[in-house]
Amino acid sequence: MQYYLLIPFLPFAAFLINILFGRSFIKDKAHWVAILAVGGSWVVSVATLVDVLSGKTLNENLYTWILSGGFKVSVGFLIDQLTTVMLIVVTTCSTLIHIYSAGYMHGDKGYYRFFSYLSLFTFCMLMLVMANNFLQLYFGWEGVGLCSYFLIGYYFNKKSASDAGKKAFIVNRFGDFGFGLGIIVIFLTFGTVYYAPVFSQAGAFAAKTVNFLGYDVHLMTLVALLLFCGSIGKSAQMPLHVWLPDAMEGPTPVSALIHAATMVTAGVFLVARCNPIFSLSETALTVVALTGAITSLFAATIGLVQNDLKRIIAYSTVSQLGYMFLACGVGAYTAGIFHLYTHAFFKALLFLCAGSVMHAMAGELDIQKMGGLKKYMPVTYLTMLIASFSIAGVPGLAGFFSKDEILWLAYSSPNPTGKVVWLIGTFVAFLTAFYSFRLIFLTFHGTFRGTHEQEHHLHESPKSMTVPLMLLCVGAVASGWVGIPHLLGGGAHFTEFMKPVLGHPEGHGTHAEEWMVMGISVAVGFSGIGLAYYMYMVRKELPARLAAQFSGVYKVLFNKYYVDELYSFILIRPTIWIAKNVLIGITDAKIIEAIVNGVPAAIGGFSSQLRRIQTGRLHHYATIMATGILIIVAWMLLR
Amino acid sequence: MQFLMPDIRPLVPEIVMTVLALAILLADLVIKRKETLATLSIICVVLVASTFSGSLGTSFGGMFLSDGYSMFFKIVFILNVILTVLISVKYIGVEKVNFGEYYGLILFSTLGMMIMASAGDLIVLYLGLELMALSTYILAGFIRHDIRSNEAAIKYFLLGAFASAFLLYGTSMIYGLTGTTNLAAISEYIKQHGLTGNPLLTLSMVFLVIAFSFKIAAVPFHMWTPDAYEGAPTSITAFMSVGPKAAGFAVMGRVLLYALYPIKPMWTSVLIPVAILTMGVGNIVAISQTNIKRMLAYSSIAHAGYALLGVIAGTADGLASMMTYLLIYAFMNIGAFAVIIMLRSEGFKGDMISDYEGLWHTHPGAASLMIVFMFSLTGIPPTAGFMGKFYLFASAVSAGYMWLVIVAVIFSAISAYFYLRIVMFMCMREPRQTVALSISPSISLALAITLAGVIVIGVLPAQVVNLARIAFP
Amino acid sequence: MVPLNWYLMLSAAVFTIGVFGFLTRRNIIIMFMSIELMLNAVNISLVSFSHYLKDMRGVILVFFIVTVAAAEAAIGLAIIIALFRNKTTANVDEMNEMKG
Amino acid sequence: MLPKLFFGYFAVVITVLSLLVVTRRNPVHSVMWMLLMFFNIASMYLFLNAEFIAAIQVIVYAGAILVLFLFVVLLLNLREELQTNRFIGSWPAGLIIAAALLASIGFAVSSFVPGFSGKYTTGYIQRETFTKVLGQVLYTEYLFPFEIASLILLISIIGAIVLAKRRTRS
Amino acid sequence: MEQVIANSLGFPVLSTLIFLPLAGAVLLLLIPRAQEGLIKIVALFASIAAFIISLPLFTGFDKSTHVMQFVERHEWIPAWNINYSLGLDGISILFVLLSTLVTILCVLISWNSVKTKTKEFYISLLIVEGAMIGVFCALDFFLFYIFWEAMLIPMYLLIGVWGGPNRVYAAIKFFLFTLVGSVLMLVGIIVLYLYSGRTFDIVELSTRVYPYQMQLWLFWAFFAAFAVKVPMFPVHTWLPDAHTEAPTAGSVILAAILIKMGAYGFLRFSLPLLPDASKAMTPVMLVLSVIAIIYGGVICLAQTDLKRLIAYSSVSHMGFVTLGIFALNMQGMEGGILQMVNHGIVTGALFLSVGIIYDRTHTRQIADYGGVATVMPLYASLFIVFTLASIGLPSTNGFIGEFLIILGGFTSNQWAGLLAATGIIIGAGYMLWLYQRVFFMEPGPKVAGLSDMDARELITLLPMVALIFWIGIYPDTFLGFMHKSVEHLIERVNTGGMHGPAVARSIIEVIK
Repeated sequence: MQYYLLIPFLPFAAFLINILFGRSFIKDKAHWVAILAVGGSWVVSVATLVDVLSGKTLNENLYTWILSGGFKVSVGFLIDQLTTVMLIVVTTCSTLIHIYSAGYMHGDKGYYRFFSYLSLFTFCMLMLVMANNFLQLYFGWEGVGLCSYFLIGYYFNKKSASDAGKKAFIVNRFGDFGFGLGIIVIFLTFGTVYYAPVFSQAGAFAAKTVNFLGYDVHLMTLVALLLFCGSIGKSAQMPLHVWLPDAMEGPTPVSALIHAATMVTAGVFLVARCNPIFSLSETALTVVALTGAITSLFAATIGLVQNDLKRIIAYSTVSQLGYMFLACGVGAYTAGIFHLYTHAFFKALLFLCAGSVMHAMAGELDIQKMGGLKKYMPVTYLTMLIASFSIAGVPGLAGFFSKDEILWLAYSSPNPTGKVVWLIGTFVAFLTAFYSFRLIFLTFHGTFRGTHEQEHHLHESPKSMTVPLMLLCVGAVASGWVGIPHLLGGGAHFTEFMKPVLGHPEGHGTHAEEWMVMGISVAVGFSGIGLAYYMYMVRKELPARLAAQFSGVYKVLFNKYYVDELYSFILIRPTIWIAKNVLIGITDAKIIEAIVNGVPAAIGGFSSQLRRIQTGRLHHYATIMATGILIIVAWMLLR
Repeated sequence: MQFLMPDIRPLVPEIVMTVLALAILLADLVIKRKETLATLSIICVVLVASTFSGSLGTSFGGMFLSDGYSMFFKIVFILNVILTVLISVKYIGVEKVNFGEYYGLILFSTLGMMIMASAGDLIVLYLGLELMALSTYILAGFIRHDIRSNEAAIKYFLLGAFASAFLLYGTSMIYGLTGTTNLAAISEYIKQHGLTGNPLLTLSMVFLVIAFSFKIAAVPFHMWTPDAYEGAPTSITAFMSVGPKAAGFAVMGRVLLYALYPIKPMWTSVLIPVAILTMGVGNIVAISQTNIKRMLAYSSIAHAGYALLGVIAGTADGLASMMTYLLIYAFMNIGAFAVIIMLRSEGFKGDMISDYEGLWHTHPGAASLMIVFMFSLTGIPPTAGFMGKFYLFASAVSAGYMWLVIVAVIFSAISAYFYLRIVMFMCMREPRQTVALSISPSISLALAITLAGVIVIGVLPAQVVNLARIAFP
Repeated sequence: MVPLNWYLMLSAAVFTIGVFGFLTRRNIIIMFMSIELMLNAVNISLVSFSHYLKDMRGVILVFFIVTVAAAEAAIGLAIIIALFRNKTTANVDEMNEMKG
Repeated sequence: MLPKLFFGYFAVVITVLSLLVVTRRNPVHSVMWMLLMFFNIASMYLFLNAEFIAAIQVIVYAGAILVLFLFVVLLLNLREELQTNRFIGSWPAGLIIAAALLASIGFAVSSFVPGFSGKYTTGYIQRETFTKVLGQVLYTEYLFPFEIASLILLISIIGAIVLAKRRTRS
Repeated sequence: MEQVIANSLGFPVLSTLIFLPLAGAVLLLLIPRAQEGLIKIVALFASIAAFIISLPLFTGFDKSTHVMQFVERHEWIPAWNINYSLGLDGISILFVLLSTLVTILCVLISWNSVKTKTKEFYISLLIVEGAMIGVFCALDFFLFYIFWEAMLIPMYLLIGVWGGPNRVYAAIKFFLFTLVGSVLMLVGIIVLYLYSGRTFDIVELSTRVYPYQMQLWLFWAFFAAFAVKVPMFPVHTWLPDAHTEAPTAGSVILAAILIKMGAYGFLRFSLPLLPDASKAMTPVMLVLSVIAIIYGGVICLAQTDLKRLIAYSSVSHMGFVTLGIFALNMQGMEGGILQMVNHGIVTGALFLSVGIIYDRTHTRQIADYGGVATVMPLYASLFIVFTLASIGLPSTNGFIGEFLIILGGFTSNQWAGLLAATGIIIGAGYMLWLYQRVFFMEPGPKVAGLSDMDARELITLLPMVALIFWIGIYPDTFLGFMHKSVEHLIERVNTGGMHGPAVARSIIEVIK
């Protein structure tokens, strides 16, 4: 089953070819290279899936990467159920988005650059999910971060774009700081960083406490939380979520692939991957659950009032990611991954549709300036509508099944936080439905509110873009069907499939409760849609009134709770101020340099004083000589 | 009563020197081209040097000791003469003092040094010292028409006479206390009659040390040095900065480690503060100098301070290191003066540091040589200066003067500042006026010799070190 | 019989008087003469030493000292004369062309 | 008793004269006082039966050196010399230093212990006559220093000529 | 097992490496200064030849032992028992290779940028190379000191003559700073020499046992020299000036090789000779290192001068190195050594790159740049590689080094590891900000119409790129050299032991 190596290295090859020969030779043919490569690795992934379905898994090392004393780590690959799911998600989305981009980016001057980055990203993402040890995971982790840096800042002539890229990278570094320490602690605990031995031995350390920075802490909690720091950064959870909305500066396919379908879900993947560790720490799980819940609520509320097409979807992404963590937090890793898997499709779809809209609107993103687009771009409208239904949790669609499973498992989990997060989750489901359809209605319904030339320019996107939309749409509809719960007579195949890796939490609850939970979630979904319809189709003046009435709340929400401002106020500005005024201004200049230059200056001054003794007058010379003699004589005689 | 002829073999070099010096004085009357005299005097000293081998031994009942110690110093003196004469040839012409006596006096002064180095008796020591000193006074004032030269001479002379009065007083007291003037006998007597604590002996020791310190220009008896060095003809400055200094060290080593060794604690406790002061004042005052001759005067004071470490150490290694250092110092210092002299030409004094601005751009060769000498004076490897310093410091530490050595290295680090300043002026400033170098074959030869000395000793010091070590059993 | 120390005291006195003169007199020639005083002081002690120690070295040294003194005088005065040629003063404190 | 008296006389006179030498305003007077002082020293040498030294003290010192001084003194214009004050401004410093030096030397001298005594007893010298003895020692033991002394005189001549003789450079 | 392995290459490879550049310098001396072209060619060939000669070291090195290899030994100054002895072990070999490589690049990068006194420039450059190699090869403490100091002279000229506007100040500062440190080390060396019965042989010295008190004194004496060169926190201020004012080649040499000597000194002398003192002083060193990491990093955030920023980043990165070394465990120390090489490559490359653009714009102010990526895409793409390597992105060399260091540091002291890790965040901050300000956004007036790199410049940078990824992806090639030597060193440090108070007493006589 060696062919699995093709999965990551085909895209890598594509990257090399494009980056080296793109500018001079390949130019606008770049997409062929990329699409073929990624498509190839999709094919191989499917083949792998087949293998894994037939029960084959694989864990082997390629070569020793770092060896130093007791520390040994290889470049190695682990292919099991979890990996395969991720492979499918990544390669599928990647392939479709590559195709989409071929149309979307057509004629851009950095065409080859775009595709090489995209392929590089795919490579890194695949390395991430296929790693069999933490360090290689970290490699992919940082790699995808880098690619997102490149792709967010793709239009680097725009300051905002380059800012956003930088921001994304640095914010992630904060998370990775913890992640890295986590890896180190793991090594110091287990003496290795390979998954297999670590997870198998984890149980032995369940009760162990260690001294960390002078405090005795529960080892597994420590490890889990350190790793979770990484997830927080990568998956844009509170308080490190700030980079994701800005990341929308990147081209839309990028937002779709990286900031919706794949990269941002790596955090969830990490938690799921490390479930043996997380499961050993009640505290850690609670933290994960609450973080997820709060983030999803928080993001959803912001999403209510934004007007930027992509940012709304971005916040919904943040919120959905929170959902996944919520799931993991209550021990429902399967549900988390399931949601990850379905979410990938409908969220990517949403973004691509948004992209298609932008394409039509010539880059316009303000939904207040849109409206009534459905007659110009039916395909986009339809697909986006379906995606929104899916995210709103309309029964039968992908989103419904995953969301429902999460809510049910949260509700039924023994964990006391379960009920709390279930409540939050349900409420968020309502909000999600609301803002998703606010988006739909404002964009596609009603009358066009843009300028005339925009109106003339409106058109449906080319095939290369719409075809992927339709394909993803299929996903958005059907991807959930692999996980239909027993309650609805389904086989819950997904859960079964994942069991070997993620185990399965037994829901303590009656069918009645399960029905109730499902019912509530469906209800809130529809009520959300209804409310949106009421506010934006029936009483169009209502939103403005509300905004005016609760202007305080509105401002806070509209300005994303001022988190960015907070950071720049407590973190960035002080640091630079200190650097300028304390370190350079005082320590270096006033203290060290003062000494460094002061001593020679003092000596020099002393010198020019001392030389005045040499008056040139013979008598003074004689006197000094005689005095010297006298002093020496006296001293020698008196001692 | 019978008159027994003493064994004169040990004196052959001195005798040859005397005869040839007189011959040159006479030759001055017939020879009109004074350059010939220069050649002659070089031949003369080379002849003298050739007689060194096999002149080992003592004579006149221990008044005259011709041992490895004196031999090493004599080599330094001979070297000093050769280099001085080489750099003088063109220069004294420029200064319009192209008289034959110049060479004669240099030779006589050197003869005085040689006698000092070999003196085994305080009387001989005194006379040798006066012979050297008097000739040097004359040479210092050799440019009669230059007020600065006169002034240099008068200051040097009066203070020198003052100092030698103290030397005499000390000598007389020692004579009175021991009833002898023979160095070996003195130490014998002190040991036997337990004079070590005697205040009068201490006093006379102090007076002797003072006189020697004056010759080696140690603080606070250095006051004459800057003025004399600045005012004297540059070639003579070079001569003075090496010869009399070395001679002073020779007698100091001889007297303190032969005659007065029994009271070593006494004289070390005099010399240590003197050494620190010498290094300190020399290095620090040199920083703020504007005249390069004057700067080198202070630098030579500082170097006397370093060399004193060797005497203070008072071990065989100590003296050997002191001797090695003086030899090395001869090379690097006269080298520097050779470069200075090249800048002196009709109507251009060229002894201000500012005259060196951009020299590296106008005359790379000369400047590069200066750079080498400056770094050697600083003591940066792979130049000889470093080897010398290392040997001094090593022997001082092994004699147990760690802290003194730390002081010394700090000062030598400070000294880097003003030596680098010259380099900086030459390399990192733009030339202001175009300086015409007065290059002559003789001076080129001098530079070649000094450079070779600085580099070769810097890279392969083994031979020199051995020579110095065997010199002092 | 006069104790030797008396002679030594005398010589010390003369010596320091010489020192005093050298340190304080303006006139260069008198400074020079003070040095001669110091030499004479030394001579006194030397002569008395060799008298009391029944040894000739002292007087021998005196003999040489006198010789050297003569030579010194000749050279010193020559230098002074050379100086007068360029600068007619015997006041040493006016000789500070070089300082610092 | 008598020698003590004589010594006392010489001591007083010599000290006073030397003080006069260094304190007179007029250089000529100083020279004169010095002359007188040399005679006293010479005669004191006689009491230490060193008649030859006494002789050269008179002949060389008084006769040669002082005359030389006198010549030079007469070279400079005394008038100007008589206007300016004789001491430098800070003469008390010199006085203090000299006094302190005297004190310390005196202290040191007080601890004098004579070294070993040689064979030239007073009797022997009186028998052989001082000059002869001196000559013998000088030309046998001290031949070498004697030669050096001759060279010193030689260079002093050269030096005097080089520095003092008016000449057009060859 | 014998102490050393004699040179088996059939020719005295290390001597050749040291003296070939010097010979080149002499050859240059003979060429009339008019023929600049010829001078450059000769210099280039000399450096390339040195590099080629150094390759056999790479292949012929026996990784299975810690003892010195390629050893040459001749009597030099028998009177002082000083020998001319050279040799390499796993710690030093990489730096020799790095030196020979970097010199080539320096010659290339100066090709057009040095216009005045070309001849002297290349002479100085070659002398520096010889001295650098000597420092890393010397097995005799005295010889080491000779090379160590000898380097100052040409370096002083390189900075002072061909440097920027404030070059003189920088040059003198550099010289005096280093000299003051070195002379104190000299005293230390002398004491060591006398105590050990007059030997300078490093291999032998590092097997002796020295009394603890003496070790402490010597440690600080050596510290004075090494910490200044590294440079560690309180004595770092010469570096920004020197780096900023030096010509490109000078900065590259400084960054790539010269400041490594300090850390190398710690490894070669402080640790093996003074194991107990080093152990005792570890806390101090760790604190200083951490301060350097954060201090240097934060200061970079406020820099407006391109070279100055990179200079301060060197302070930060060298903080990592010292941290790793004084973690006193395998990971830390190997990480430290590797990081020395990495920093040499990366910062060297960064200075080369800065030189490339400085030749075009003649400004170092970051504010004057912006939008360079638009006009010089190739340059931009190489520069980002160096940037990423400098912020330690996995698959670049920086990651391997920094990860191992933090791992080691965390092992020996959790706070040290933790705080050091923050340095990585800060690093990302200032480097990416720098990159943004220089390369992104719309081209400014000074930048518009710049030509992209030419072949020569490309060739200068490519080796660095290759090395960055080589070390990043397959570091074993380089780590492999170190294992044995580092193991041995750590063992020495741990079993240093302070036996024999008797000796301790005797040393008191030696010192005071």
